[in-house]
Amino acid sequence: MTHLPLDLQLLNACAALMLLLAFAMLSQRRIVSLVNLYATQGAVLAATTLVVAWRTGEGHLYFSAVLTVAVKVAFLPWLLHRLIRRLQVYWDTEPLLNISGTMLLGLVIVVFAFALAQPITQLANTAMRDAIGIAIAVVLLAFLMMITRRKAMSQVIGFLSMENGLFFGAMSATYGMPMVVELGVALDVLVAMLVLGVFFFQIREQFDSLDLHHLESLKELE
Amino acid sequence: MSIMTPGIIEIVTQVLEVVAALAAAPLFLGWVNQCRAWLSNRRAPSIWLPYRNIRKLFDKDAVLAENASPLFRIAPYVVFGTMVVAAGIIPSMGTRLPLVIAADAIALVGLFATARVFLSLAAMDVGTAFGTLGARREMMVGFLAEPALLMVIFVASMISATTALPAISEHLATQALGIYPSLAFTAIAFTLVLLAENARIPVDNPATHLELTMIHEAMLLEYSARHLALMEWASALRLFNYACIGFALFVPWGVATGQIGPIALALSIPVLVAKLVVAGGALALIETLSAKLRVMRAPEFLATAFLFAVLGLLVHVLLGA
Amino acid sequence: MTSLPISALSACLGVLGLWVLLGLGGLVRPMSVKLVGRTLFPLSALCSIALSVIAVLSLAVPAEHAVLPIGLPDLPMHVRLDALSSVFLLLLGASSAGISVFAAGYFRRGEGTPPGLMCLQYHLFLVSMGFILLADDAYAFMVAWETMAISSYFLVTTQHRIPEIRRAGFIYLLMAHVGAISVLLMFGVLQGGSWHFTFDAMRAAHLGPGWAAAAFLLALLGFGAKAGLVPMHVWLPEAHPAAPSPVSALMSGVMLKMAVYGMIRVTFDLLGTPVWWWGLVPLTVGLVSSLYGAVFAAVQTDMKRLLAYSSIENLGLAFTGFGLSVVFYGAGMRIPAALALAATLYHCLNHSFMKSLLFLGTGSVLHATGERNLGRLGGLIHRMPWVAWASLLGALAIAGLPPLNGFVSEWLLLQSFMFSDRIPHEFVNLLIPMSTAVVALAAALAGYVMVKFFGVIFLGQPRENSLASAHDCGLLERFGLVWLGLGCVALGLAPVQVLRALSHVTRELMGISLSQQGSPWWLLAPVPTRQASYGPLVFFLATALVVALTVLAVRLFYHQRVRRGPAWDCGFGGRTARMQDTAEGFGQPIRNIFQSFFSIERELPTPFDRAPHYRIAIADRIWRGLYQPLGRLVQRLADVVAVLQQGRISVYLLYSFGTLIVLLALALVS
Amino acid sequence: MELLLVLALPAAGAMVFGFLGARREAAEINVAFSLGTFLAACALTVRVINHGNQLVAHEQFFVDPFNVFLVTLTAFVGLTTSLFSRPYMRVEMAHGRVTAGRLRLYHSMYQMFMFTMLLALTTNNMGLLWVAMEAATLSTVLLVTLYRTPASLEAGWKYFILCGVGIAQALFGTILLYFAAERVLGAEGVTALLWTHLDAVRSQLEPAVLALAFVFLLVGYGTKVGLAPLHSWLPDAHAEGPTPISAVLSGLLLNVAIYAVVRCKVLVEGAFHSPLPSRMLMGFGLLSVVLGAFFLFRQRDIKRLFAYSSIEHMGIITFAFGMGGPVATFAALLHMTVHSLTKSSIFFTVGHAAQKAGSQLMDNIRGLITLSPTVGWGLMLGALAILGLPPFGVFASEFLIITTAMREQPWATPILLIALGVAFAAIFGRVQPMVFGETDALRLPHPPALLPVFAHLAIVLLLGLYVPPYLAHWYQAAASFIGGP
Repeated sequence: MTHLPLDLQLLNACAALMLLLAFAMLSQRRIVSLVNLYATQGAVLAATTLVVAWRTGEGHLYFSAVLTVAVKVAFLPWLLHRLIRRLQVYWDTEPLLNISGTMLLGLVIVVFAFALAQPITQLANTAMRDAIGIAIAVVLLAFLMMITRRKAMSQVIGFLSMENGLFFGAMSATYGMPMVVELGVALDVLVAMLVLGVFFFQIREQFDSLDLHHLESLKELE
Repeated sequence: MSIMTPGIIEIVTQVLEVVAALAAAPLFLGWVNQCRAWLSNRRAPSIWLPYRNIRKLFDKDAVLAENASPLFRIAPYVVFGTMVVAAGIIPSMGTRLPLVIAADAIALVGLFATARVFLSLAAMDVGTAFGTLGARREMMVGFLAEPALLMVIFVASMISATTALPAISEHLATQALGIYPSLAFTAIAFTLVLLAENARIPVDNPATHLELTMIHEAMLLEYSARHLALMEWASALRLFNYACIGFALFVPWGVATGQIGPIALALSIPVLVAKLVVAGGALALIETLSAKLRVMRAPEFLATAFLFAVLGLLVHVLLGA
Repeated sequence: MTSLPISALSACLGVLGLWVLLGLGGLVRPMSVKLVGRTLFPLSALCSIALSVIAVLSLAVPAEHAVLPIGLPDLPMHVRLDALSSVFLLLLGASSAGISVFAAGYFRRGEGTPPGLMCLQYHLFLVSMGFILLADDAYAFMVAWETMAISSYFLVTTQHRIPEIRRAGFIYLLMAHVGAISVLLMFGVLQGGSWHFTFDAMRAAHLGPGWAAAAFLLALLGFGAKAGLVPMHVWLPEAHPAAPSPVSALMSGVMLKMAVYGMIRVTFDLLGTPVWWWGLVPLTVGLVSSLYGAVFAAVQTDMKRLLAYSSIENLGLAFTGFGLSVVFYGAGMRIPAALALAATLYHCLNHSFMKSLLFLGTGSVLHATGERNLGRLGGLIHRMPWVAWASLLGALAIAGLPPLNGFVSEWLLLQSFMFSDRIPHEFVNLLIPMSTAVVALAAALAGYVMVKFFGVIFLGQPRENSLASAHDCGLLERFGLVWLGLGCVALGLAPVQVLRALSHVTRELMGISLSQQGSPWWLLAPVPTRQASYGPLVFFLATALVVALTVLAVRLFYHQRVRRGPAWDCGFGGRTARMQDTAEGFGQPIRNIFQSFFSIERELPTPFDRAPHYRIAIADRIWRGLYQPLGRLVQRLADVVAVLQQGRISVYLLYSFGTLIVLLALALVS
Repeated sequence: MELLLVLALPAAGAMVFGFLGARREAAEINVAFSLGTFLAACALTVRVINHGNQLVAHEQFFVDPFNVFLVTLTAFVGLTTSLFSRPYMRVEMAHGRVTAGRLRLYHSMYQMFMFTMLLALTTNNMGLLWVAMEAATLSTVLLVTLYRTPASLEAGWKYFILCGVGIAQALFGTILLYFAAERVLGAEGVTALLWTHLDAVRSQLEPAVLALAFVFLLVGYGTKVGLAPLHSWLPDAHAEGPTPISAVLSGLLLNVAIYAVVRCKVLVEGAFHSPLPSRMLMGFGLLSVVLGAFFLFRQRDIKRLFAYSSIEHMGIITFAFGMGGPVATFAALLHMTVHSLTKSSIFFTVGHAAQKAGSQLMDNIRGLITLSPTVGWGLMLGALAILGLPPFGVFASEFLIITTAMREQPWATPILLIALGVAFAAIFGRVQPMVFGETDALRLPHPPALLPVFAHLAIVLLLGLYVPPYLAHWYQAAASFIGGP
């Protein structure tokens, strides 16, 4: 095989890591470790950003890397941990679909994602175009995770990791979005988390649990 | 026929016809009754009986129920009037009648309907059990008999491409003698309708007051004196009219067609009388041979008539004859 | 004819505007019966008369166009006044004049909508109908069409506190709306991709045969639903009894005709030359409806329901005539086509007078007795002679008895059937004459129905003691009744003049004017006199003369002594009002003969009953067999759909996920 | 300048209320801010009419006929809603359903919501559009859960998660769009997301990528439009929040979301000429119409009822946009306008009705017309209008849509026919007994504000009978560049 330059090898490694983490989250049922996985994902994302920044020498990417670290590695995990401690939710109950089945499904999804990425990768001139498929896969896997989980908390984490996937996609496809957008998105994510925090407490005080089966009363079906 | 300002001769014919009808109707009724009596080995009443009856009724004082409305008193005149006018339309002697262009066969059916409606309304007016019962049965008979009659006429009209009765009979009379299967069907239908409409056996029995069976009589129960007289006369007229319609449609020969002269008229009268005599006999025969139907069965009887008429139409359209 | 000082079209619009103002006037003092009843309604009656006069004058003049400043950006509302519109405007004006006068005396304060508001709705109803007739583009037409439905709906639900009335209103508006949508689709076809919704554009557009047929059938569906043709008739017997009587009169007498107008307008004007077989559909539907309506009318026990069913019958006859004329026209037989069309129009005119008259009569009875059930009426001819004799006139007319108007249109219809064996299509020319039998049967049944209607309500003995206190209607009501009655007589005795007016329409639509070959003014001879002619005037005079002579003779040669005594009743004593036939009893023969039409449930008394009790309920098979299953089907579908919304967020996410995947796959393969 | 005001006023409002929202006259201040916004919007409109399209702030903001009329509409409905919410929230407080603190939150978030929507409408940057949409969700979530009832919490949660996830897809779509654009517009990035530039080069954009992008964008923004089967959040969110919020959600947010979808559609259709996008839109539209109609049938809660009717109407609009062509597009724009006006006015009356009856269950609402005729007639007329009965404007648009469909997509018309029929039966069958009949409702401490209701209905009526020329001009201008000439 042709020998790739180091940075590309690094990037591919990151991509692989992202995918791995996504699967790990899919299979993980302890919420605390979910949070940790999420933090790791953020770290990998930041690393990717850094490498890309170093490779392309685009200033704003450094900034966005810092931003990522600040928000997704430091702040949000901290917030989540705090919430977990306050709300006493450590475990998610048995997911709607058992782990192995979920895994299998995830595999299928990955294949599909790669198929989707084909037309894009052919066009992409970026260094890590192959990663685009992985980005899509991460997004869809996060989606799958949200579907299968029963605790509000883990659903939220799924939501956040989907965000990660998106950023990874942006990074791999286009070396990130314009600054304005990145800021805006980050802001939204932050606000979203705050709102969620409020939410958790409200739900908690209403149903004294974060189990989603309390939230199934509004429906058409009697 | 083209519109001609009716000349004196036509006017005369017209009046003559009407008067003749007025005069002959009770006589015809009497004749039928006589035949019935003979056929059932009874001593026949005088043929003039209907006249005497009518005169006697005219002499009497009229008695009206307390709650009889004006409608009750008007009805006899209306019924009588319509029957007379009908007699004026039907070509019994001559076909060139001034009144004819004013009312064709469809209007004739309408006339009969008018008479029937007024009769029934009058019967309901006093509000007796019998009256309403009679009215209901009469209308039941009517709403089946009327379309049947209409279809009968319609077939004839289609054959001769006109709805004007005289024109029809002229057409049928003047053209070469041919076999009309459609007319055969309609003739049967017409006979049934005639029996039903004139309250003859098997549908009704003019000579009974048995509430289970009577139709026509039930409606006249509250009438007396001159009103009753008019009603009786009117029903006699109706029988006569129906007979004449039958002649016009099925045995039109002998009627004075074309420009009427006194001679033609003079010739047509004996023919008419002959027809009436035969028809009366036939009617009496039918009545004696057939038994009275239950009222509930009357609709089936009339449905048959209706069916025959429609069959006649079908046959005509199919065979074009 | 003389030409107007201003254009007839603007005059019509002016009248409509006046109506709107009068309606708004009601809002000034909504609760005041005096203002509404004594001022606004009489004025609006004057407007109606003005409208009918304009319509008559504008019959002969060529069509006028105008464009109103309102409407959609590219589609301002077009209006047009031609012969067809004029005839129906005449219908609207003439009959609404009588109805409005009657209404002036009719509306009283009480439960339900305040009179002022009702006045507004009533006039919006009138205006919308007028605008339908003037509309010359699809948008204007549809707006007017639906406004008519809404305003009449509000009038129907005046007594909205009564659940049955709310139900009736609901069914009515639902059917109206579905019908309107199909009319809308019909216009969608007609515009033929030209994106111009003016009728002119539609006249110009060339449709493929398939499209044209589709348009025709859609029109039949939409307008048929309004006309109450079977099986779309279910709303009619519900809505008509629910409404106040003047409104029932207006709906039955005028609104139903709008459907006929729409049908004629679309078929002969917009679609150009119809294909002959199209006509078979309305012909069949019309025949079925006429028979169906007549049979059901004969067994009703509610007087307004009876009239409603009789409306179904009459509209059925109208559509029969229409279908016949389509067949003839498509087959290239112009004169018969014109004749059939004239018969249709004539029948519409007649029915608007007769049926309005009868509905108003029932209104007065309702006011006087508070009873709609035939089983509790009777003998009213003594208490309320005006209403009774007016109703008698209407009843005789609608029963199709000469020399009144009902007979004329039937006569014309039968005359046009005379041609039906010359249609150049095997089997069709064999079948259509058959349908004459149905027409005849329906007509005869109408007689039965009317005898029942009049006899049970007005004749005999009162079936309830309360009826003794019944009072005759007021002055204004009498005006209304007499106006409509005179209309019936006039239409009956002067058919030649009416037909001359109608032949403007036939000339406009078919290029054929019904010739009166040299026949005098008193003789109706649309086809060669040799073939058929009818001179009601002579006819009437002859009958009158004979009757007069008879009376005279009786007076001359005999006495006229009259004694009043108890009814003889064949010698049975102790007769009570209960011994008369009830409405059920009178309908009994029809029930037996046409048993298969109804779904009947009876409660017969057993010989051992202490209090013997007989009840019979007659229901419409179509309602049971078509609409109820339909409702259940929708309900079931709704239940099925509801499964989607089952509250679990994971499932919802799954939907999004699935959608995403599917669409992505789609995008991938394409 | 006006644009700045349009955006600044609500933003400032949000800030202000953040501090002194608890004051007694907060409602009046709210009205004042909305009024200011509305006036600014009118000024902006005038400018656009006079000077044509506006590109300001380094092309970051862009105003053309399409969004200027939405801006005005949004500002207007925002104003009327604030008028309505004044007495409404007072009554809610009197009934003790909200506290002063919550009221502060309410007013602040109300203005915030206005700001986000106006931002989404006016921004030229697809990325900012996304940000604004997400922000709109966030600002309304707290409003939906204002009452803190279990139901409202559940509704809020679903709203948050479903829309959040949906919007995330939209972000991915935006990224792909950016990716496609970058290759044409060069990597300097800044301009590559500006809609005007994208529009300029849309024919050169890579079809394959745009197809994927469009799918992601459609699913993303479509979730907010409430297209079936992505609609699940909509009825809950509409039913459980305070009624003014239901009004703006249904009347404005959905419009904004559709606006976003349409902007994307324009780009994609320009890029490649396969009928895929329009087919997708039509499919979504029809599905929403049908499902919405059948959902209507089982409703007990009055606000859910009209929420589903919103789904149905969004379906109609989407279907019309999908058909394309000047007529259908024109109709769709008109329908957006009249629907938002009518639906919000309906929610106004519904709010008062529910307060009178003390329940949102339709079985408990009876005979409005007898107790307070204005509310009753408002509801009745509103319902008739939304059901597409003339002479109201909804009919005008449905007229054009259906007639167009009959020629362009005849296969779809039976579906539309059935759906409209069912919807009519469902809604009207419910509304009639609420308006008519006997009643046992109670009087309210504060007189209801019915001016907004009848103002809206009057405009809708006007649009049904007469579309003012300049308005028509906008519509046609917008239609011509969306649906192609």
